[in-house]
Amino acid sequence: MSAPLLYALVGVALFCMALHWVIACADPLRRILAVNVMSSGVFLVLVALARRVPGPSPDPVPHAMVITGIVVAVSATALAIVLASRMRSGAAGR
Amino acid sequence: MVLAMLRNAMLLLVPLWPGLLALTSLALHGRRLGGLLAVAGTAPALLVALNAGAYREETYPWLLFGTRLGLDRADAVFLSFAAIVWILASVYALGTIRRESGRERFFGLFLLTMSGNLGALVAQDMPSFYAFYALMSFAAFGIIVHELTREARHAAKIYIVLVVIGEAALAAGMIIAAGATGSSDFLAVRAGLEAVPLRHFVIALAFVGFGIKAGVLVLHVWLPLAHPVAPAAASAVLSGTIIVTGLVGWLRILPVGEWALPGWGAACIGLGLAAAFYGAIVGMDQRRPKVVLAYSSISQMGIMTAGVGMLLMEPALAPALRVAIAFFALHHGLAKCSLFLGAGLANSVVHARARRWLVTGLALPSLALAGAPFTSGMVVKSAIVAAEAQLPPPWASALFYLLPLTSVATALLMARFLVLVRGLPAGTRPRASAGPWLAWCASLALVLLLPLWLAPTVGYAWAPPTFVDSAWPLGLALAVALVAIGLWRRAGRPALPEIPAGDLLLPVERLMLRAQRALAATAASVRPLGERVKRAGAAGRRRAWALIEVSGSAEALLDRWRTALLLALVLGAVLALLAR
Amino acid sequence: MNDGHAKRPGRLAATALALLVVLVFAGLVSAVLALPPTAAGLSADVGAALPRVGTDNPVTATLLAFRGYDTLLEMAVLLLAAVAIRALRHGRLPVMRSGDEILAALARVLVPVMVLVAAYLLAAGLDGPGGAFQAGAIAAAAGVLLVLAGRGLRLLDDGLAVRLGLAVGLLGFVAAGIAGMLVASAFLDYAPGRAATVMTLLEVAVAVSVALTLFEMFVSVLRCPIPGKAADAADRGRR
Amino acid sequence: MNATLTGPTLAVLLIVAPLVLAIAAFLAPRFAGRFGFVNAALMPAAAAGLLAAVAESPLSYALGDWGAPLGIRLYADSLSGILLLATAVILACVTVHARGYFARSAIRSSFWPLVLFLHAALNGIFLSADVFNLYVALELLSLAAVALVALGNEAAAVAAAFRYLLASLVASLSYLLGVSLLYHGYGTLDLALLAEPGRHGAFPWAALALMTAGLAIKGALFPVHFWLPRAHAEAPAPVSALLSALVVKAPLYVLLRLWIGPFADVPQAVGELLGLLGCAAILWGSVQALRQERLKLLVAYSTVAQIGYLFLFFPLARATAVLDAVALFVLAHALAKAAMFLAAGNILACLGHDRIKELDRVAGRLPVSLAAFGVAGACLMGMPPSGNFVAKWLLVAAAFESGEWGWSLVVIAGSLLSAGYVFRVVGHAFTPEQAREGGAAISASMSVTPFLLALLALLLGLIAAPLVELVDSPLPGAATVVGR
Repeated sequence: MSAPLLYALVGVALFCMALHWVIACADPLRRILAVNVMSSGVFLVLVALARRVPGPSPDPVPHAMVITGIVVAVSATALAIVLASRMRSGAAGR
Repeated sequence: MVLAMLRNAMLLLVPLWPGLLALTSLALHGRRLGGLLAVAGTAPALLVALNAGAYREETYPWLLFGTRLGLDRADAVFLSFAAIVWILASVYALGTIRRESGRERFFGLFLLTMSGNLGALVAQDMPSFYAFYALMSFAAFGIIVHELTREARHAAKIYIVLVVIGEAALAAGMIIAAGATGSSDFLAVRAGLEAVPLRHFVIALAFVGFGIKAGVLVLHVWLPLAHPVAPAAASAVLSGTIIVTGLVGWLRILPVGEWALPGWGAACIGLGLAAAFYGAIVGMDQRRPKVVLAYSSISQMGIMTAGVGMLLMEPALAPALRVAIAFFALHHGLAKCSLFLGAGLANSVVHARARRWLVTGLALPSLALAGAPFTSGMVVKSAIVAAEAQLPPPWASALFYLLPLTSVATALLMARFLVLVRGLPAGTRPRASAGPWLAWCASLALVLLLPLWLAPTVGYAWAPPTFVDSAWPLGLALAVALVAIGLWRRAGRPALPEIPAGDLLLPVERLMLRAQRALAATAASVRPLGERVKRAGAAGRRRAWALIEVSGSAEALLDRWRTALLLALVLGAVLALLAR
Repeated sequence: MNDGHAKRPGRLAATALALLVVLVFAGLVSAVLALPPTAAGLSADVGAALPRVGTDNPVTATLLAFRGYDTLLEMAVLLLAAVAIRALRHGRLPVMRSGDEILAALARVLVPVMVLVAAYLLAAGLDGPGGAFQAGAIAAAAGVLLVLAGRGLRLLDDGLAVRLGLAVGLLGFVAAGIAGMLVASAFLDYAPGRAATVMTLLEVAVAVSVALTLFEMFVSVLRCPIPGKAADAADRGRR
Repeated sequence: MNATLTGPTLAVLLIVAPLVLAIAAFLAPRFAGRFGFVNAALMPAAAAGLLAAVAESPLSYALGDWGAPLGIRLYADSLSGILLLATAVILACVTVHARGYFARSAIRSSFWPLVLFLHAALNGIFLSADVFNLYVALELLSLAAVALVALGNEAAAVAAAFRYLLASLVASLSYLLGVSLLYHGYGTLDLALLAEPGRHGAFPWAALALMTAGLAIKGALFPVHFWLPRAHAEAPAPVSALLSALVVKAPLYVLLRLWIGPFADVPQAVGELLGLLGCAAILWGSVQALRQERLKLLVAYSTVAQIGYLFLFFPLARATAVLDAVALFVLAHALAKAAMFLAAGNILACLGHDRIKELDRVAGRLPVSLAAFGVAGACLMGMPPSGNFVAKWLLVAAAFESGEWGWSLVVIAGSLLSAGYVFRVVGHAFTPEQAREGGAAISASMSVTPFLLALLALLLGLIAAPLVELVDSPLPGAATVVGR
């Protein structure tokens, strides 16, 4: 098995572990973290497989996709944390 | 060119104009104009009906799936009397619907019902017919429930449940017919249905769907509930033209005159005759005049159902019998309109002399319904009798004996009605204004004059033997009545068992309630779902929802994050396995 | 019907979940293994088009030119998140003074270095490894450090300048897009001679937006109490 | 201007104008509402113009002049045109309503930029021809929608928003993993290139499962509709209207595009499965709607049911009329559901609660809103001449054409059930005890907008013929013109 495939499989494993985590955990923060690990898994798959190019430098398009994806994921995470903390303060206020 | 465009627009205005007026009426919050608008609503229909020959067919390709409006000879009859009934009822309503009871809402819905009714009568393709028919059915809910009493709401609820079932059946039937024949045009569907494998299913759906309006036995239960609670003007249009629209629906979609359906024909004749007698017998046991009239409608629609059955059995009868049925509907609609308006006036009659005049006036349409000599009833019944001889053997003779007996039953029923009206307590309502009386007198005049116009149109010759034919049932009825009263007196005037209005419905309702309780009890024994049901049952108020409540706990399970995502995983896995 | 009241998921459910996840994993592994062992992807197309945009970094070229529209939408996501967070956090941010001398000293040393690194990454991004996002992230980190050390509080202002800074990335892309339509042949088409200039400007705009937004997000989250157990019931319950 | 020039200009305008206005609303919060109104005035015209431009032949526009596979294409045919127009019209109505609804609310300054971002995201999705770009646009949409739900500001709204966000993130990541498999398998992200038959040897079944499951969660297909009812019910009414009318349709649109594009040759069984789930959604959603005690939850569950109809597309995908049916259905449901939620919002604003049992108190005070609810409900039932009626008719015709008429029975059963829950609400117009005092006042613009939407939904069927012709003319999957 080639290295890109191996890394991709690691990415898939990350994705699946985090998926299990996100389903099984009840804690909001842990769910947010799990979703983040899931996205890391996807990004790893994207980047690892970009190395299957015959030449020396990898395929740049998945890299660009990952950068875009990271920014999107960061935005979503920030919103999720703000919401989670609102939930807590909302619950405390009642 | 201009004339053609005008004709094209005119036909569309038949339903559109009352629809627009309905919106105007709703917008004219609290003004008196609503009733006048209702009278004006029929104008295009009248104009079209008067010159029916010019409006054979117009097409509107931009509307729905390509709408086709038009009139054949029978439709012209239907449209003209519908317009007349609507005018009479509007004038009557103008003087009787009170402001505090939500007049603008009544007239708005009244006009919408009118729009749907008149539209259905001119629609020649399935989508637009269905559209107008549904508009009529749903808007009629509002005029039935108008008084907002508990009774009115119950009646309207039963009505709307049946309407929804009927609409679903119709939609299913029409869509299947359209899908299978590849056309949404009634003409093409009637012709193409023969080759459709599901044709009996389509016919059954159409029979049930329209049968609810036409008051076919078992589906008739809403009529005796709705008529006594609706305002008289609403009852007049319900019985005068709306239930007839069901009949029109049958004539549109059933392959009458195209190919023979002996089984369905026999069923229709059987059910129709059964309804004719059942309605009369149950009706005679009623205590309220308007309920009696409702049962009379069921009985009369039974005769028309039998007529449709004859058409289904023997297509060759089509041209003559179709028109005869249309005229029967016309005669019945006018007479019933007149009867309901008169019965509504009974409430505002205080003096005994006026009461006598009222009963005398009501005797005229009653006699017409019973088919007495020189009335429209005699003319139309003779036209149907002329057709029955051409039926295959057992049916011809059966009808020969049974049809006159329906006249006997009708005569007895109408006598009961007149007795009840005479016995009503003195009026409580303030005197009605002139409008309602005017409308009623006009309806009487029309009933009186109708035979003069009918006779030449259906080819009836004023021959003495027919007078005898139509007179003897009345005599027989009189004899039966005298004998029955004599027997009753001799037995010491025992109290007769009372059949409640809505006859079949009550045992059904009771049965359903019991079934629900049983189901709830069964469900309650199954934990944990049972907990919810028990609570719902204990609260006692949401029994009808008990079963639906059970689904609530399943939804609560689906609502959990863990369950839902687990299911998402399953979904993904199954998708992958199937796609592989 | 509240998870909080319900028992922990039964063993059956847990086993089912584990089995399903393993099944999904197996499926995904077989899907990845079924991919061709070598694939050029779009690297050849990117290589061929690089001269037209005047940069040697294929990732930057892809981000800003070939798939510039993705980046435009991404800037929109970033700005949207900032707007949403501003709407949802409670009022103005408090002034945070840690008073920690060590942190303050560290900030004094590190912040200039971080700014320098950010600037370098930004400049290098056009030709080699680096780019606006990396630069923005480091600049944001510098800001966070400043705030933790009790300085740089003007960055927390809700002034027009800060809002402009948050929006400048998206604005830059929109402007470049429209200019492309007017001057060149399509939306986001940078005129051949000026491509390098346009992309440099875009890099700067994106870096500013990324830095400010990440900074804003971080301090918003920092200000928020870390969600804990109390929130569980509110999330899972049916109220 | 000729068609080749107007098409791209309008497409770009549809995406860029809401973005620019969103920035403006963010920079100048005091005028935010005005920017919303500018958008409401501009977008319907632009969308109508685009629809006219693409009626003849679809538009394919290479952004940055790169062309597929290197660059990103915008693509619009009449299906996208119709959806863009629907979005613009409904958003315009909601804008008018929202101005009254949020008149005295502190959140109005954040509502406007968020809603403008939402509009841009919707337009971006309806115009995109690139699977990764669709991912970014879907995320923009989700985040905007989540933030808008959270504006409801009560604990319940925030909790619903959080769950909505997490569900939609999990779904997005599933979709994105599918996208990465597609890209690494076929070396392109362009919808049309992915659909080219020679491109794939083995069928991309894993990508199909990942993307379909992700989009099914986002589209709230039964049984993974768990996030929808509360998110849609707890959001402020104008937001609920947008979510139910438009936002849930976007992932379905993407799924549709995949189905007539890259996944066109999937085994029939997959379509059957989705169709069966659609049927289950129709029945389940309707039954749940029947048992709700709060009006907005009832409407939300009705959305769960109505989404089911759209999934009947998949088993019937090979029939000719089914795309028309679905396009019309999306449009009709969007109009009717927006009307229902806005009307429910008026009732809620007037009464301070939306318990169905106590609606008789509102019947006399809000006749127009209740009428709007009734008319919209009649549309959902499939009463003619509504668009739903024509759509259901076409759907059943398609079922017959494919020889699978069993689907039509569910269509009809769904109509019956919807009649049940609509009458639970509308029946209150006919109850006698009507208190005519009390409650907050509802402005004229707030009562008229839902009625207008309901009327549009009702009259949609009247112009169904030209609409259907429009969808028919270019066959979307087949006619994808690839830019340079």
